[in-house]
Amino acid sequence: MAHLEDQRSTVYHVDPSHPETDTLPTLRTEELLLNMGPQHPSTHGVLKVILELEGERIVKSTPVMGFLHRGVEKLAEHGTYHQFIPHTDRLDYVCAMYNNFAYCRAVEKLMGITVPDRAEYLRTIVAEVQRIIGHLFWLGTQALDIGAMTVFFYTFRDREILLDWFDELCGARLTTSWYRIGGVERDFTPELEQKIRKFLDYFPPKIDEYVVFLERNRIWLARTKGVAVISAEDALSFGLSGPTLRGSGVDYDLRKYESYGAYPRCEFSVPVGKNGDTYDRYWIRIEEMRESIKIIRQCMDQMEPGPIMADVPSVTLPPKERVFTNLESMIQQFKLFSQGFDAPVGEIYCGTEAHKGELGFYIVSTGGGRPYRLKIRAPSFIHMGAFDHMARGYMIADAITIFGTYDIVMGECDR
Amino acid sequence: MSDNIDTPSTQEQPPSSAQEAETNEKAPAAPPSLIFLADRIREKFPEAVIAAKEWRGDLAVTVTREALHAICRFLRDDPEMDFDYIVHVSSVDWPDEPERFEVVYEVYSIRKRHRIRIKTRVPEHDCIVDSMTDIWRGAEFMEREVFDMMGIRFRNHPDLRRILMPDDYTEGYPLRKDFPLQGKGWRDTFEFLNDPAN
Amino acid sequence: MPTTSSPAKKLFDTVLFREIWEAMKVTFRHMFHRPMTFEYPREKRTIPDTHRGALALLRYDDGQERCVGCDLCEAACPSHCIKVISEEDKTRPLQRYAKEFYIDITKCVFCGYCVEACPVNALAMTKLYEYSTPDKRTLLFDKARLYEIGERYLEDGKRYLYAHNQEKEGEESRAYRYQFPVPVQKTPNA
Amino acid sequence: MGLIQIGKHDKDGEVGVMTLSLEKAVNWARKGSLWPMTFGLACCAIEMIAAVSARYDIDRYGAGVFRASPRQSDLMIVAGTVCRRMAPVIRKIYDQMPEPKYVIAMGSCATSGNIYDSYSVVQGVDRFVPVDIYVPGCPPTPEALFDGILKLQDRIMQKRVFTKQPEQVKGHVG
Repeated sequence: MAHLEDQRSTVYHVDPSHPETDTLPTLRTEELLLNMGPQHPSTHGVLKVILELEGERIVKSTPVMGFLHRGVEKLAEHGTYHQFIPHTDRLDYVCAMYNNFAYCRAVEKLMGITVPDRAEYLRTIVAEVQRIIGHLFWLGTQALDIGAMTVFFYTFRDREILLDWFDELCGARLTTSWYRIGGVERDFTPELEQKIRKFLDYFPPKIDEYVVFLERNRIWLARTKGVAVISAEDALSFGLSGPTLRGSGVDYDLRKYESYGAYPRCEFSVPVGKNGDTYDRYWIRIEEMRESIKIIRQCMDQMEPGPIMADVPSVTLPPKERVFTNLESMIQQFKLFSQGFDAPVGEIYCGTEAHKGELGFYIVSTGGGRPYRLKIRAPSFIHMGAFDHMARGYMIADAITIFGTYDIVMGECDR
Repeated sequence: MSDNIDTPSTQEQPPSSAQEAETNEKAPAAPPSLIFLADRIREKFPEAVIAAKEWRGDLAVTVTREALHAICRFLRDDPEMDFDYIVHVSSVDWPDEPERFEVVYEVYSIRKRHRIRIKTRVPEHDCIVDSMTDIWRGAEFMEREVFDMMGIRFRNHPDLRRILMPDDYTEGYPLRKDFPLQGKGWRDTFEFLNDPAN
Repeated sequence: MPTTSSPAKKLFDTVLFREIWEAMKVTFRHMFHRPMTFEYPREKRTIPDTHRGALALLRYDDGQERCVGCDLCEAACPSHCIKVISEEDKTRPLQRYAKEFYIDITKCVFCGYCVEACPVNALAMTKLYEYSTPDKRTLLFDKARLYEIGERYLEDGKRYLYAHNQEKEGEESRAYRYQFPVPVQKTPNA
Repeated sequence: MGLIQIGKHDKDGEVGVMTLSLEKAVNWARKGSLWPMTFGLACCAIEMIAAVSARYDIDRYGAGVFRASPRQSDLMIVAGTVCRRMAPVIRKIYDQMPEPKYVIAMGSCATSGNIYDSYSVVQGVDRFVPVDIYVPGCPPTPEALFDGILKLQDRIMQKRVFTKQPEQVKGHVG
């Protein structure tokens, strides 16, 4: 018995005055350690959480991360700025376009490039489409985890329409690499524009459909209302962002706070919750989808033809026909692809409101074509810091709701 | 049951004037200078501030390691600074300089809407900084990551363990500059090309 | 969703599980929709021209290899999965060609940077995606294999180039053929 | 599809008519009830989920019952980057699966480590589990995954159940 106790050193008795050699098993209460993950269908990837349970109640939880740590920050140091864009696709693989956007914005801030108007509109439209995809994915998987399976099929049906649209736009469904430093790779074709306009009319009734399934469903309400509550002060102190923070009543949204892209030219509102629980976050995400539709519609109306790439010859690629005809352009092409562009010495931080929260890139440059240090401020990682705080006192079944409430993606969390 | 749903209110932001923004919203001169924040820190801690630099609209203040904790507390508690939101904690390795590591805290004020970057330098033989966990609780995980990736320790940190790498990882700290840039030679790309048999 | 008020109605709704009936209504409406599943091996999704599938090497219409072995794709590739060994062409002085060309498709990320980088549009991506295999070695594409894919999926490759603004369709495409700088050439026919 | 010829096992050895047809029946049953394990690692997992959803419907191949427990599943789709920290876990899960078991390495990461030439990524899942089918792509579209599943089913049909297995074409290990 004694050596067993030694081995289970983390298991301790709730009543310390109780002698260990007590023979009455009924009086002996001990906390149960439960390993959840890394292979668990509802942890959204490879996350492990060590839960200390008292009965069914979570006393303490320790997230163990790093099962998908790929060393992206280190890899950034040996590629050019341009070559890092495919890496950003794979950070938050549900929402690749927004990562590209955040990264390209950061590099543009470093280089001091202004993006042409049309490119800004294109970027904003695609980013909002990606936000819808991200929220649809969240809604489907969260509902599936909690036990409502139908919503999953419906959200994935609508998500497929948008993924096909991405496939037509840039050639890949998930890992898009469509954004470029200084603009975008490819313009919309008229068919694509038509498709997205059709989607704008098609989609709002579908949101109402999902809402019918969930909003009054008493299982959904019982499992989301009052679960994973966090106060506004705590949320700020933990550095939460995105819908997780806005659910607590703080209207921190970088699209409004540090307006970028075409957002200042669009009218939209930022939904803000009151209670800071999972239900409020669900509501915020539903409302954000509706707002995204509004933003896309405005952008489509305001957009005018124009260049899609900034004309900064030292940074942006020359058009292909110039490469064939003009020797200077060809030399430029060779230089950009083999060495990259020359960044100024300095350091910047640039945050972008992705659908999970503030996705930021902190780039230190010492000149040359490669970043000296690139730090990714990943919302999922920072949200996991609050997991212990938010999970304490809830039932073990609520742990899944709490994972889901952050919309956690491990690729971004572990990087 | 269904009536208990109190739908949270949509907080309507003041609509940004679209026409006004149309003309000149990307001009770099638009954000006001933040240098007054640095001046205020310098006023309060005259010896502690080593440098203050504003570049591309970001204010970075380098402070001494000893005063870091006091300055951060001041940043959060002072009503004029009011930095209540931690953005990220990062670190940079400068192997050629005497004080090798740089720890970077980036904080933001939700109410005042300004951002500041506090940096401090630590030498390699004594790389330990005060933890900010008691000021911003989110610093706990971020500092753990810095410890994991760069090997900088934090005083008074509640749970300083490796976070992304395994606990028993002994091959060093990956983001240091002396760590190999590319893998460890496990990758076999086109190894047959160097094969003399071909 | 309008939320109604009176407690009687509330009780009524709760007892009759009204929310379930409402949800059922939506579900049953879907019974009359056309199924959206497509039976993969029999019917195939129309892959758009932009789709980034397997890589291929192209030839000009007269059968000459486009690739000049400049190594730019190798430099542009983020995952370093391309290897080009170039050599001077014996038949045409001052012109180089790729003696060996390898793409390790198992390491490829299908980002399309190599196509974008190529100064002669020798590389293109096709719509080929059905090449999963039990033998990993077949996924190392060598020059012969790449040209074989290029011949078989020539139309896809060209369409990819048009869709990504790398080449223009029709007459204009003549400008896209790389012309070796003639005045530099020290051959007697200059 | 037509580019690669899958090596067919020669039909040598003394096999009776009865065993042959029984073998066929067993293989047919195995092929039609591949139960994959819910096991997503990274990006490819999202496409795997998409393959489950209404548009693609993996269930048409009998591979739709995703089991959360390795004890009930016979197909492991390794979908995503395998890191050094995760590799022992995968091996453990593989060991827990009952025979006969199959592994599909989905995507570039599982096949060879992909773009991640870094200190923490295992350069291919075939370094510690035998792989039956490699599906290229980053990530492969659901159709490409189906192609892999169909090829796996072909392979299962060629397996010998009662007689000694001939030297079979194994994946490139190492």
